[in-house]
Amino acid sequence: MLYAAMVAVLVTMVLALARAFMGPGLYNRILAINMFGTKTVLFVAVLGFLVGEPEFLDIGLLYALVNFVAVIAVLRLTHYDELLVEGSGDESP
Amino acid sequence: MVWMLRLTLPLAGFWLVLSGHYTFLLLSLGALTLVIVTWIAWRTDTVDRAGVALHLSPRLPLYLLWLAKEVFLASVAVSRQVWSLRPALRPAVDLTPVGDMSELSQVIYANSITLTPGTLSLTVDDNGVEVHSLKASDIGELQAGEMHGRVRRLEVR
Amino acid sequence: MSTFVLMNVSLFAILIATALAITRLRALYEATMLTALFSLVSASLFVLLDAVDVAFTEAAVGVGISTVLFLGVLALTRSREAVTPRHRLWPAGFVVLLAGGTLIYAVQDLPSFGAADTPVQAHPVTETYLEESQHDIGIPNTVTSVLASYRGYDTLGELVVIFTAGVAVLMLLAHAPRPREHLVHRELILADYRIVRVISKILMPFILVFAFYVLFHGDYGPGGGFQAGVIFASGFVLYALVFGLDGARQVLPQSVLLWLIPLGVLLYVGVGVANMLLGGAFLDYNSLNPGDPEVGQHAGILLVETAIGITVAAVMAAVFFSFAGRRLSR
Amino acid sequence: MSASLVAELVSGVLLAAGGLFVISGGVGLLRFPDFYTRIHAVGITDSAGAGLILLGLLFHTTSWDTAVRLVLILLFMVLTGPTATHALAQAARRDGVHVWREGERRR
Repeated sequence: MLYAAMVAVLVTMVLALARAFMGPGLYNRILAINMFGTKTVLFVAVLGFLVGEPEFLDIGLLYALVNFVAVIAVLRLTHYDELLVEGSGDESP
Repeated sequence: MVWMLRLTLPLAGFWLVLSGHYTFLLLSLGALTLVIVTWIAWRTDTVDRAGVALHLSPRLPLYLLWLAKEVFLASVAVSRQVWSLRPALRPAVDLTPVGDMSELSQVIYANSITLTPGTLSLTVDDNGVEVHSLKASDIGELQAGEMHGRVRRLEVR
Repeated sequence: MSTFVLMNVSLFAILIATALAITRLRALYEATMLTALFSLVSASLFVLLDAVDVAFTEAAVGVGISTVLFLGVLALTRSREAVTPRHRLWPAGFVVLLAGGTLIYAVQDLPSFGAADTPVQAHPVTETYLEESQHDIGIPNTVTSVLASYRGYDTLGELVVIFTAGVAVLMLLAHAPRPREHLVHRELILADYRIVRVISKILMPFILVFAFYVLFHGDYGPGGGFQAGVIFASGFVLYALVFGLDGARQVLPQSVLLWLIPLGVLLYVGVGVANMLLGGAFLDYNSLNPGDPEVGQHAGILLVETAIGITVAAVMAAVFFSFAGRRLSR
Repeated sequence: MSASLVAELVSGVLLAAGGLFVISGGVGLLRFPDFYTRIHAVGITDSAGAGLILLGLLFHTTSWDTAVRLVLILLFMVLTGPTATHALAQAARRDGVHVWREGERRR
């Protein structure tokens, strides 16, 4: 069953990737990539059991924490575009 | 003092279960870690005055079990939508009241809503939680207040 | 075909698809998000190849810090790639084809995947590290013994590289002009987002404790100073993102950060000098405790890893502050 | 039946169910018509799928260290997962990302 779970996770990674490529727009992409991140946690966890080295779970734990920081960073830092366009004249086409 | 215990005890537990090496050296390094992190957290508290503390209610595990059940049922429902040939999606957006909950309870409530597939919290303020759902009856269920009541009961100590 | 080959192949396919998508996208925020995804995939690959420490670093650096720094840079410039006129694509295309062709030609010389008779596997030094490190140094994670003890010089060099890079960035960007007031009004103030604020506040101390755990348990599992420094910095960056740069600066003043940057390097060199004063060679930790070299090694590695952690964390945080400080004022 | 066999069985069932939810969410992410409805699909993988798989692994192990890490990962995911999606949804809402209603064209 570990293999089945692994296959499920890999397939879902590909599906998330498809959504990340298609978009449309920033939010759909962030959503897909966020989901890809949680799938990576599962991938690493299941892989640790397949290989028989559960120390891998430290990496999973790290992902679970760091992925959150990345998503928050995107939300916080992606709101400058329009500012440049409206606010100053230094944006040349 | 109470504040410090509330913060440090979970952190100490976190370190102890992670570490797994209970030698004198690593335990003292752990103590050092706790001192540094508690100090930083104390400094952040004086800066942002968010006043957030982990109130670990003894009822929390029971609530999580109930939530797990809800999540499972909701997941089955949404999965059926995913696999049905013509998904019957009737998204709705509406407000569900929070009443006079503490801030932490509001957060637990809103996150529980998001965690349950089929409902998603959009905005949270003192008026209530704006919920997006796949079908209007889900919001009706929230407005009926079972989850709200259970979160409320987490506050009572 | 075995399952592992299949998993390798599918992950590589995902990796290549991601890389191609990154080159195709003109919207740079989206491209940056995909580089984060690229890091996730390559870290999974490293896990699959049993390079746990590398995977750990890739996860911490690629997702935690470099995405944040990229976004910080984009916030300073504009976020759409300029369209290159077609006639200028030809020379670039030629160079790319030439370089790519050379690489593909060179690939023929690489050992095949998983081959056991490669120089890396066959060289006696590998055997030495794997077999004798238990006796020489006495810690379970050989990667840490190689990194911090056998090849302590290299690691010192790497630390100095980070130090230099950090100083260079700070010299360029530290004196930030204040953001113009009218530009700030549409900014996303996450401190107004009740849930994000509460959860980040709860999470931040745990990230910091996890960073220290990674630092002090590098002897036993994946981890060490570099990873710990990055994780610590990303925990701090989370705070700055949510509660604003000024808040983060009040918690950990810029001047303290600037002192911490050289402190780590000095501590590292200091350990080496102490070794020399005690009669050993530079970075020969055995001299710390001649009676029981294992204890000396252990102490030396711990000190050196701590030194790395201090400098890396301070550099990452300071670099983020100086990038973000040009725009993020609250 | 021995206890370990029961644990194996439980673990297998949980893993299979988790895998099913994970895939359902992935398919939903592609099939659902707009950003907000897709979040619900992601919700299935992130809460039910991840939870069941991690629980399945929990029944698969006998080591205390491993079990602790699995529980911690689960806890952190419960804490961060909904927070991240909520923040996304709120930011999208603020940016005026349109809420799809029944009968509209998918976007």
